[in-house]
Amino acid sequence: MTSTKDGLPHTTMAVPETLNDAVVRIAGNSQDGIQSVGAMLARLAGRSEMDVMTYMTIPATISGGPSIFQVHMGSGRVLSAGDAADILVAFYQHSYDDHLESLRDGGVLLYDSTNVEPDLDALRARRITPLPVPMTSLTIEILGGTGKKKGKNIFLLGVLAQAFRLNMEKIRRLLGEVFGHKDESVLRNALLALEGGYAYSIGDVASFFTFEEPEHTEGEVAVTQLTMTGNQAIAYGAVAAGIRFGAAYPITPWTEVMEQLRADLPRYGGSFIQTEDELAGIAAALGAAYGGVPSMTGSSGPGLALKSEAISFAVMAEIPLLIVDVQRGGPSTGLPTNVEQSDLNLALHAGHGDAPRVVMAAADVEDCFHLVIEAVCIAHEYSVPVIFLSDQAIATRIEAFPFPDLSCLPQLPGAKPVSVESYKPYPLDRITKHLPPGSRIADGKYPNVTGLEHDEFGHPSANPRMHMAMTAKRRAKMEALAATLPTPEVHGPDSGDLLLVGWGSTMGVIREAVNRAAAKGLRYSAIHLRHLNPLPPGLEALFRRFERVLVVEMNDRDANGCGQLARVLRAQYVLPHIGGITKTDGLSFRIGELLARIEEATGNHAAPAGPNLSSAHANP
Amino acid sequence: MTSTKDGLPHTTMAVPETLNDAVVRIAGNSQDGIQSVGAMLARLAGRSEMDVMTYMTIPATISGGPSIFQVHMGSGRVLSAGDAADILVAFYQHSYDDHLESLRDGGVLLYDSTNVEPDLDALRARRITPLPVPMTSLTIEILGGTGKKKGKNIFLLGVLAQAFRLNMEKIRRLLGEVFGHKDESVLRNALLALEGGYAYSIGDVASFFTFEEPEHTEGEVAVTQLTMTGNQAIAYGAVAAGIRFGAAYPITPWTEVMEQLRADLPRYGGSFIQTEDELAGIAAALGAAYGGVPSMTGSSGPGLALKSEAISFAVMAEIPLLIVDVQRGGPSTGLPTNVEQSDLNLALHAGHGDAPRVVMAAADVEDCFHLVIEAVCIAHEYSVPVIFLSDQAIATRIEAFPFPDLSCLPQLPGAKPVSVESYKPYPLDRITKHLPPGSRIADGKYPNVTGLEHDEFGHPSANPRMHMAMTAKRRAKMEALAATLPTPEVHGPDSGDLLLVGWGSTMGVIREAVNRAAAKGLRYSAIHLRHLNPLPPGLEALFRRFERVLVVEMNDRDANGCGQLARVLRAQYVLPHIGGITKTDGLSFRIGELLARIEEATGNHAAPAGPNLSSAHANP
Amino acid sequence: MVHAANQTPICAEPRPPLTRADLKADKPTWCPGCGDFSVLAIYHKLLEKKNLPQESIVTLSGIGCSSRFPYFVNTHSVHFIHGRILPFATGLSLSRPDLHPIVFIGDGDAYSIGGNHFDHCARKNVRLMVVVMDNQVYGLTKKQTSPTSPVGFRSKTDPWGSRVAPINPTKKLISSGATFVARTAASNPNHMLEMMEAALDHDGFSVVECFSECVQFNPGSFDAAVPRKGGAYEPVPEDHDVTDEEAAYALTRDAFPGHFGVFLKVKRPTLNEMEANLAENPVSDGDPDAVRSQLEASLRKLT
Amino acid sequence: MVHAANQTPICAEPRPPLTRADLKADKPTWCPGCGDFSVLAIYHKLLEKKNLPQESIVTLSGIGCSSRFPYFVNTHSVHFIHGRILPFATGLSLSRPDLHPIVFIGDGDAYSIGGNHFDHCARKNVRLMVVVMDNQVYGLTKKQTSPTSPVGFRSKTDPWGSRVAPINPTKKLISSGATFVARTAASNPNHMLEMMEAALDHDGFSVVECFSECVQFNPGSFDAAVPRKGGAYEPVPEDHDVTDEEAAYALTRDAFPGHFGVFLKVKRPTLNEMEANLAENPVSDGDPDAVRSQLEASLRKLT
Ligand SMILES: Cc1ncc(C[n+]2csc(CCOP(=O)(O)OP(=O)(O)O)c2C)c(N)n1
Ligand SMILES: Cc1ncc(C[n+]2csc(CCOP(=O)(O)OP(=O)(O)O)c2C)c(N)n1
Ligand code: SF4
Ligand code: SF4
Ligand SMILES: [Mg+2]
Ligand SMILES: [Mg+2]
Repeated sequence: MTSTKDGLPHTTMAVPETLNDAVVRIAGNSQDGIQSVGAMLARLAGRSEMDVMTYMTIPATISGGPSIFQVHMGSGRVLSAGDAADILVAFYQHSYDDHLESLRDGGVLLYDSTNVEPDLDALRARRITPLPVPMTSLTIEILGGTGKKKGKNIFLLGVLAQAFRLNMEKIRRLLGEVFGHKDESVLRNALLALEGGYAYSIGDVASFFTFEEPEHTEGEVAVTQLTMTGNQAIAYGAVAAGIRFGAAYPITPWTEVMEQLRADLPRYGGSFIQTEDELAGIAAALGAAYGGVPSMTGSSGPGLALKSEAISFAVMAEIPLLIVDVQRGGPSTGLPTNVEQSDLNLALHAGHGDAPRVVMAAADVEDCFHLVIEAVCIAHEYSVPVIFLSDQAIATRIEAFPFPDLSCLPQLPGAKPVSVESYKPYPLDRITKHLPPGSRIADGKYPNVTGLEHDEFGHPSANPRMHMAMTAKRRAKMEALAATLPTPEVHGPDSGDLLLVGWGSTMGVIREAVNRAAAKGLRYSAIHLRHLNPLPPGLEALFRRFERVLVVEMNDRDANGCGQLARVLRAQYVLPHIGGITKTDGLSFRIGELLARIEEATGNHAAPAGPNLSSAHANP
Repeated sequence: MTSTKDGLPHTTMAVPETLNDAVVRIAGNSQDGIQSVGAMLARLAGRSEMDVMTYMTIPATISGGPSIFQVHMGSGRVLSAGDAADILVAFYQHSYDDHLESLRDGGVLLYDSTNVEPDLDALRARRITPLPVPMTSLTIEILGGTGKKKGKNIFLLGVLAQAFRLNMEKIRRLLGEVFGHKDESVLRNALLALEGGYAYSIGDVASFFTFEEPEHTEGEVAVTQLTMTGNQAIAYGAVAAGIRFGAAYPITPWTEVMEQLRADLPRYGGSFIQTEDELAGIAAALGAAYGGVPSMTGSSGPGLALKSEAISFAVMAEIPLLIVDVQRGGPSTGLPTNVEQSDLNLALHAGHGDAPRVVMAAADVEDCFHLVIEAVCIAHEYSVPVIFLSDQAIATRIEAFPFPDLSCLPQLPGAKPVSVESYKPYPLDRITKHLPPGSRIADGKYPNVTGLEHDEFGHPSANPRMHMAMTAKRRAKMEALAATLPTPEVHGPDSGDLLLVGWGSTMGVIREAVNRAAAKGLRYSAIHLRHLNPLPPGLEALFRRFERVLVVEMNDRDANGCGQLARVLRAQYVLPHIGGITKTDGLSFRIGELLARIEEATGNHAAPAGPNLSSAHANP
Repeated sequence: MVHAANQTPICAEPRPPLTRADLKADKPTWCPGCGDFSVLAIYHKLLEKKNLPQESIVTLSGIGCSSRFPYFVNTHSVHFIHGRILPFATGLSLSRPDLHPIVFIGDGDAYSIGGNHFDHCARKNVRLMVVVMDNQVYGLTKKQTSPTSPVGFRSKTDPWGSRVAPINPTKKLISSGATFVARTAASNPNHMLEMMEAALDHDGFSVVECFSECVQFNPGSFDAAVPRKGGAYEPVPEDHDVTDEEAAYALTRDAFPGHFGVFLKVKRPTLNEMEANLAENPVSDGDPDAVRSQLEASLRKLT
Repeated sequence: MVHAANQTPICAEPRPPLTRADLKADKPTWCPGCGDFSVLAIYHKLLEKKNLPQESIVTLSGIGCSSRFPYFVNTHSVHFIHGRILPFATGLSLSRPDLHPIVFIGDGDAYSIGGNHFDHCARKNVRLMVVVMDNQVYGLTKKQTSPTSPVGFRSKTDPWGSRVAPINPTKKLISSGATFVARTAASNPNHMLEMMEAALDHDGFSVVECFSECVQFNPGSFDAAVPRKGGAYEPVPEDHDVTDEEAAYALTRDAFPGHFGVFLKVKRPTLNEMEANLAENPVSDGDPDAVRSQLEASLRKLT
C-alpha cells in the first residue's frame, strides 16, 4: 500500500515535517490496555482544545486478542478517524505484520523492540522512520516483577508525549483522575512508567510533530470540551432531555447506553431497568411513558426487530417514546462488532399497518448528545415514537466537542397529575397531548389508551370514517413536524455537478472528501440528513440544482445502485438523477475510497482509486 | 342511495328482468345461521358451474349480533362481491333499517313479515318489490316448538331456490352432506323447512331471475368447481405444494389456515403445531425446514411483526420457509375484522439488516391455492423465506374455481438424508441448496447453519470481502428469480391514457371497473402484481406506454397520494406519472367508488361519484 | 418520576364516595352468560368498597375477551397488546408509585404468549395486582386450545381433543416467586371479592387465578367447582400456612378443580423499593437548577 | 416428514467408531480458563462414547459465549438467534425423529429471553436434550446481570450489586414439567459426563443445568462447589426418589451451591409420540399417488 491517510499517493514526501494533525495507530492485544491509553490520548486532545476522533477494532475472540486503537487528533476540525496512520505503534510481531500497511509512506514506526523485528529494508523503501523502544523490558525495569502487562501502555503514553510535545502536566492530572481512586501504589507506578517513557530518548522523531495549544488572551475563556463516545453522548443527551425511565436488554453495541443510564438515572430520581427481553423492554418503557414519565428503550438490529409489534402500538396509542437503535452489521446476528447502516428500512417500517413514526439519525458523537434532546422533544410534542439511529462507528469512537449549554434544558410535561375539566385522548382537531394517569377529570369520563382503532375517547370503533380520520390524523403529525424542520445546509457550492447526500456516521468522511476534492479543483457539495422521517422540506428544489445526486450509505444497493435512503428519496421525489454509493464490508468509508467511488460513479478524476480493502484490520 | 350494484344511477329501470347474475344480501343476526345458508348458496353456485363470490361482516360483539352475508353469483365471471344487492333478505327490523340502502332501485326486498314492517311508500318510490314471507311463524308451523332459530335459514333457502329456479335436487344433496352425519332428525327437519320455503308462493318474483346451468353435449365433461374461502385455499394449496410441517399461533383472520392444516397435515404424515407465541411459531417452522421438511408459519400483522427477527435469520441462514400474512386493519390491534393492505412495507422490510426475501400476494381465492404452490417452490429453489400476503377479504369470502390439476404436484427435495462427498452450506458460486441433517458427508466436514456472517462452510467471518460477497449472493437470488417471472398481462389496451396497477384482493374490482369504463367508452387498462419482491421484468416499459399509472391499494397515502406499493414502484422506476389511489376505511373498494376515484384523479368522467361510505354495513 | 416517598393524596379535599355509577362505562360486548360479567361486577364492587380516588386507579389488559375489561370500567385504562401487559404495568408501577395498576387478562395472554413476563415479574416482586380470568380456552379467537385447557378438550386446534398436559398456573406462580397467590372462581362472587381485596392490599406481585366460564366455547368447564351444579368449592385447608412455599406447592397438586383461597402470601422487598433506593438524595425534576448542576457535574468528569 | 416408525439406521454398513479427531472443528474462541472448554471436552467424550452415527447428531445453540459451541464440534449444527433455540429444536425434533438434537445455551438465553419456551417445551415433553451452561452472568455482552446472578453480584447493569432474587432454574424446570432434570458442574467432568449421558438416554425433555465458570466476568463463582477450592460437591441424597416431584422440588430449596445429580426423571408421553399418532395410516410423500388421491378426496368434499 502506498497511500497517505487521505488516500492520495505519496511519492515525493521527504522527512516528515511538523504537523498539527496526526493519526496514531496503536496495535497490540486488547489485554495490553491499548484502549485505555488511546482513550487518554483522546481526552488529552479534548482538554487541549484539539479535535479528536478515535477508532478501534474489537477482537474476534470473546475477550482479548489482537486489537487496535487509532487516535486522530488535530488543531483543526477532525472529521474522520483517518485513513492511514502517521505513527504506528506495534507491540508484537503480529501487530507489525498486520498493520504496517496502514502506516503511510514517510511515517514513523514505533515498536516494542523486545518483541518486534521489523524488515528495515522494506521500511527504508517506504521512507518510514523506525523507532525501536524496548517497551516491555524498560517497563519491567522501572516497575519490577512482571509489570509486563501493567505499565507498558503508560510507558508508551510517555513516549508519545515526548514525540508530540504533549502537555505533561495535563497528563499527570489525567492519570491522577484515572488511577487516583485505586490503591495508591497504582498511581505511583503509572507515574513512574509515564516519566520513564517521557525520558526515553527518541532522537529526531521528537521534532516531527508539535501540537500547539491555542493561546488565550486575557479575559478570553478557553473552550471547554467534552470527550466521550457516541454511546455515552446518547446517555447524557437522554438525561439532559429529561428522560427519567428506561427499560431494555443488553446487546452489542447498544449496551453501554443502558449501562450508563442504569448508573446515572437514579441520581435524577429515575431508573433504567434491565428486562427479561426486548419485548418487555419496550413494553415497560411504554408503561412508564403512559405514566407520563419521559421514557426510552433501545437496542441494536435484532432487538429493534423484536420491538416491531409494540412500535405499531405506540403509533396507534400515540405514546411518546424514544427508541434508540445502535446499528451493527446485519442481517440476523450478522457482524455484531462492525458498522452498517442497514436498519433504516426497519426503522421506517417496523411494525404492521400504516404506522407513521419519526426517524432521526446522528451524524457524530456531538450529535448524539444534541439530537437525542431534539428527538425526545419531538416525541412529546407530537405524542409519537421516535426511532433514533446511531451505529457501531459512532457508538465506539471518542470525539471531543464543546461543553453544551445546559441553561435551557427542555421542560417536558412530565408525570405530575393535573385536574382537567374533560379530556379526549385522541382528539381529531388537534395533536394528542398525553394526560398522565392520576389526573382527575371533572366530567368523570376517564380515557382508554388502546391499540384498537378508536374514537376520540379511546373507545373501539370500526366505523369506516373514523378509521380514515384517525389514520389521517396520525399521518398529519408527520406533515406538521416536517414543516418545522430546517432544510439541511449545503457544505460546498449551492448548486453544481454533484451533491453527495449522507446520513449517520458518514458525515465527517463525506465532508472531508468534499474538502479534498475542492483542493483538487472539483466542486462537490454535500448535505447531511438528520431527519429521515419525515424528511425536511426543500430537498426537491435542492436536488434539482445539481446534475447528479449520490446518496452515500453503508448498506446494500438495489438494481439501480441505490441504498436504503436513496430509495426513500427516489420514491419521494421521483428524480432519476438520484443514485447511490453503497458499501457492505462492515467498515466505515475511508476518504480515498469514497473519492474513488465518486469518480467511478461520475467519471470525475478526483483521485486515483483508493487502496483495496484487504482485511478488517487494515482499515478504520 | 340511488345507485345500482355497479355504482351507476338507476333512473329508468322498469320491473326487474331475468338476470343471470345476481347479488343476494342476507341481513340478520349471526346466530340465525345466515352464514351457513349463504355458504350453501355459494357451494350450490359452484356446483352449477356458476362463478360466485361472497362477502360477510363480522359482528362487533364477541359472539352473535347483527351480521350480513352477501352472495354474488352468476353464469359469467364474477369479479367482486357486488356493490349493491338485487335481493335483500331482512330478518329483523334492524336488518331492514340498516341495509335497505344497499338494495338497488328496482330490486326485491324479501322480509320476515313476522318481524319486519317496511315503509311501503319508500319502497315504491324506489320501485322495490316487497316480498313479505312470515319466515319465523311458518318455520315454527313446519317444525313445531321453538324452531325459531333452527330452521329459518333453511326455509329461506327454499324460498330463494324458488326465486332463482335453483336445482332442488342439488340442494337436497347438499343438505344431506351438511347434516347427514348428525342426528337423523336434524336432516329431516332441514328437508322439511326447505320444502316449506320452496312451496311458499312468491308470485311474480319467481320470474325475475333464472340461472341457466350450462348444458353439456354428450361426451363433454362438466367443469367441476371447488367452492371455498381464501383461508381454506391457502391451506389446501400448502398441502398440495408439499408443506408437511407448520407452527403458528392463532390470530384473526389467519387462524382458519392453521386450524385446517392442523386437522389435515397428519393425514399426510405431517403436523401443524400451535405454539406458545408467534416467535416460537416461526422458530419451530425454521427448525423443521432446517430438517428438510417443507415448512410454514403464518399470522396476521401483529404476529408478522413478532416474527421479524427470525425472518432476518431465515434470510441470513438461507432457509426455505413459507410465511403467510393474512392482513387486517392496522396499526396495532387496529381493526381485526376489517380488510387493509397495510402490511406490505412490513413484508418487504421485516427484520433488521439487508435481508432480501420474496414477497408475493394472492389476488383471489383461486390464487391462494395456486400461488401458494408457486411460493413454496420458490422458497425451495432459492433457499429463501417467502412472505405470502393475503387479506381479510380474500380470507373470509367464498369463491368457486375449477378443480385444479393435481397430476403434477411439486416434488420438493424433502427431508430424506443423502450421502454426499462434500458440502458447503453457503457456496459463493451458486445458489444454496439446503442439505437435510442426517446426511452423511464423506469428507467429514459437517456444516454450520448460522445467523452470523459466515464463510462458505458456515463458519463465522468478519472478513470485509466475505460480507460483501455474501450480501451480494443473497441479493443475487432476487435478481435470478426476477429474471424468471412473467411480465403481468394487461387487462385492456396495451397502451393508452391510464394503467391501473393492483395487488391482492382488489383484482376483481379493478377489472370490473375497467370493463364498466370500457362500456362507457373509456379505455382504461389494468395489471395485477402477484410478485411484489422481486418485481417482474418489463414493468418500466409497460408503465411508459401509458400517460398515467395509478396504483390502487387499501392503505394510507403519502404526501404524493401514493400508497405502499406505489412508493416501491416510484423508487424502482422513478417515473413521475406513477400515482396512487388509496383508501383507509377498512372496506373493500366498490366498483362505483373506484370509478369515481379514478375520475377524481384523472378528470375523466366515467361515472358520477359513487355513494359515500356511511357505515360499515352499508358496503361490502 | 413521582416518588412514593413524596406521595401525597392526589385529591385532598373531601369528595363523595365512589359509586357504581361513577365506574360505569361501555356496555360489555361479552356473550350473555359469560363468566367475565361476574368478574367485572366484583371489580366494580371492589373499587366501590375500597373507595380509592377514581383517578388513581389504572385498569390494564392485554388482548382477549377478558381483556376487553378496561372499556367496561370508567378509570384511566389501557388496552395493550397480546401477552405484554405485565412489563407495561411494571414500567407504570415503577415510575408511578402513586397509582394503583390492576391487570385483567386471559389464560392465553397470561400463560402462553405472556408466560415469561409472569415469571420475571414474580421473582422481581413488582408491586402489581393481576387477575387472570381463566376460561381454559381462547375465547376471542373462537376456541383454540389454551395452556390451561384440560387433556381431552376438543378445540379447533385440537379436534381430536388436547393431549398435552396443561400448565398448572398456581404452581407456576408459586415456583416463580410470586408473593401473593390466590385461586377463586367467578361463580363465587363473595369469595372473588375477598381474594381481590386481599390481592389489592398486598404490597408486591399479587395474582388471583380466577375461573371464569366461557359459555360459548367451553360451557360447563367449571361445574365441578359449583355446588349448585353438583360440584364442590373446596377452600384451602384452614391449617394451611400461607407463608410455607412447599406446602403451597403441594396444595397445587390436588386434582381438578383443586382448592380455592390464598395459597401463598409472603413478604419480600418489592422491585419498586429496590429501584427507588439506588441513589441517595436524587435531584428532582421539580428543581431544574439541581438537575442542571447534577448533570453539569457528571459532564465535567468527561472534560 | 420422516417417521420414527419407519426409522432405519441411516448408515447400515459397519464403520469405524467415532473419534475425537472426527469431532474436532474450529479452535474455541473462549477465554483461557473458561468453564465452557470443559463442557465441550465432555460433549466430545459423550459422542465418542455413545458412538452415534456422526451425521445423526445435530448440535444447536442460541446466542452467547456458550452458544458458540456448535462451531467447535464437527456435526450438523445450528447457531440460531438469542432465546429461541428451543422452539427451533422442537420443530426439528418433531419432524425428524431420526436425529439427535442437542442444545447448548447460556443462562441468559435459557432463562431470561428464552424462559417461556423452556416452560412450554417442558410441559409438552418434547424429545430434546438441553444443556444450560450457567455462569450466572452475561458473558458475551461483557458482564450484565443474568437471571441466575446471585444477590449482591456487581455487574455493569447492577454496579451496586444485584438486589433481585435470582431464579432457581432447577425449581423452574421441575415445576414446569420437564421429565428429566439434573444438575452438574463443569468443574466435575466425570459427573458431567454421567449426567449428559443420562439426559441423552432419556426419552423426553431432558435438561442438564451445568455450572460453567466465566473466569472473565464472574471468577470464583462456583468455588463453593469445588472441593479443591474448599467447597463441597454435594450429591443428591442417595435415598432421593427421582420420580417424586415434591421431593425434587424440596431439594431445590437447599442453599447454594445445592445438590448435584438427577433431581427428577419421570416417564410421560412425549409430544413427538402424541403428534405422530394424530392420523391413522397417513400417506407418505414417498408415494406421490397416494398423496394425490388423499388430496383429491379432501378437495372433492368442497365441490
Ligand atoms: C400478537 C398477537 N397474537 C395473537 C393475537 C390473537 N389473539 C387475540 S386474543 C387471543 C387469545 C385469547 O385467549 P385468552 O388470552 O385466554 O383470552 P380469552 O379470550 O379467553 O378471554 C389471541 C391468540 C393477537 N391479538 N396478537
Ligand atoms: C435478540 C437479541 N438480544 C440480545 C442479544 C445480545 N446478547 C448476545 S448473548 C447475550 C447474553 C449472553 O448471556 P448467556 O446467555 O448467559 O450466555 P453466556 O455468554 O454467558 O454464555 C445477549 C444479551 C442478541 N444477540 N440478540
Ligand atoms: S367467547 Fe367465551 S369468553 Fe368470550 S365473551 Fe363469549 S363466553 Fe365470554
Ligand atoms: S467471557 Fe466468560 S463465559 Fe465468555 S468465554 Fe470468557 S470466560 Fe467464558
Ligand atoms: Mg381464555
Ligand atoms: Mg451466562
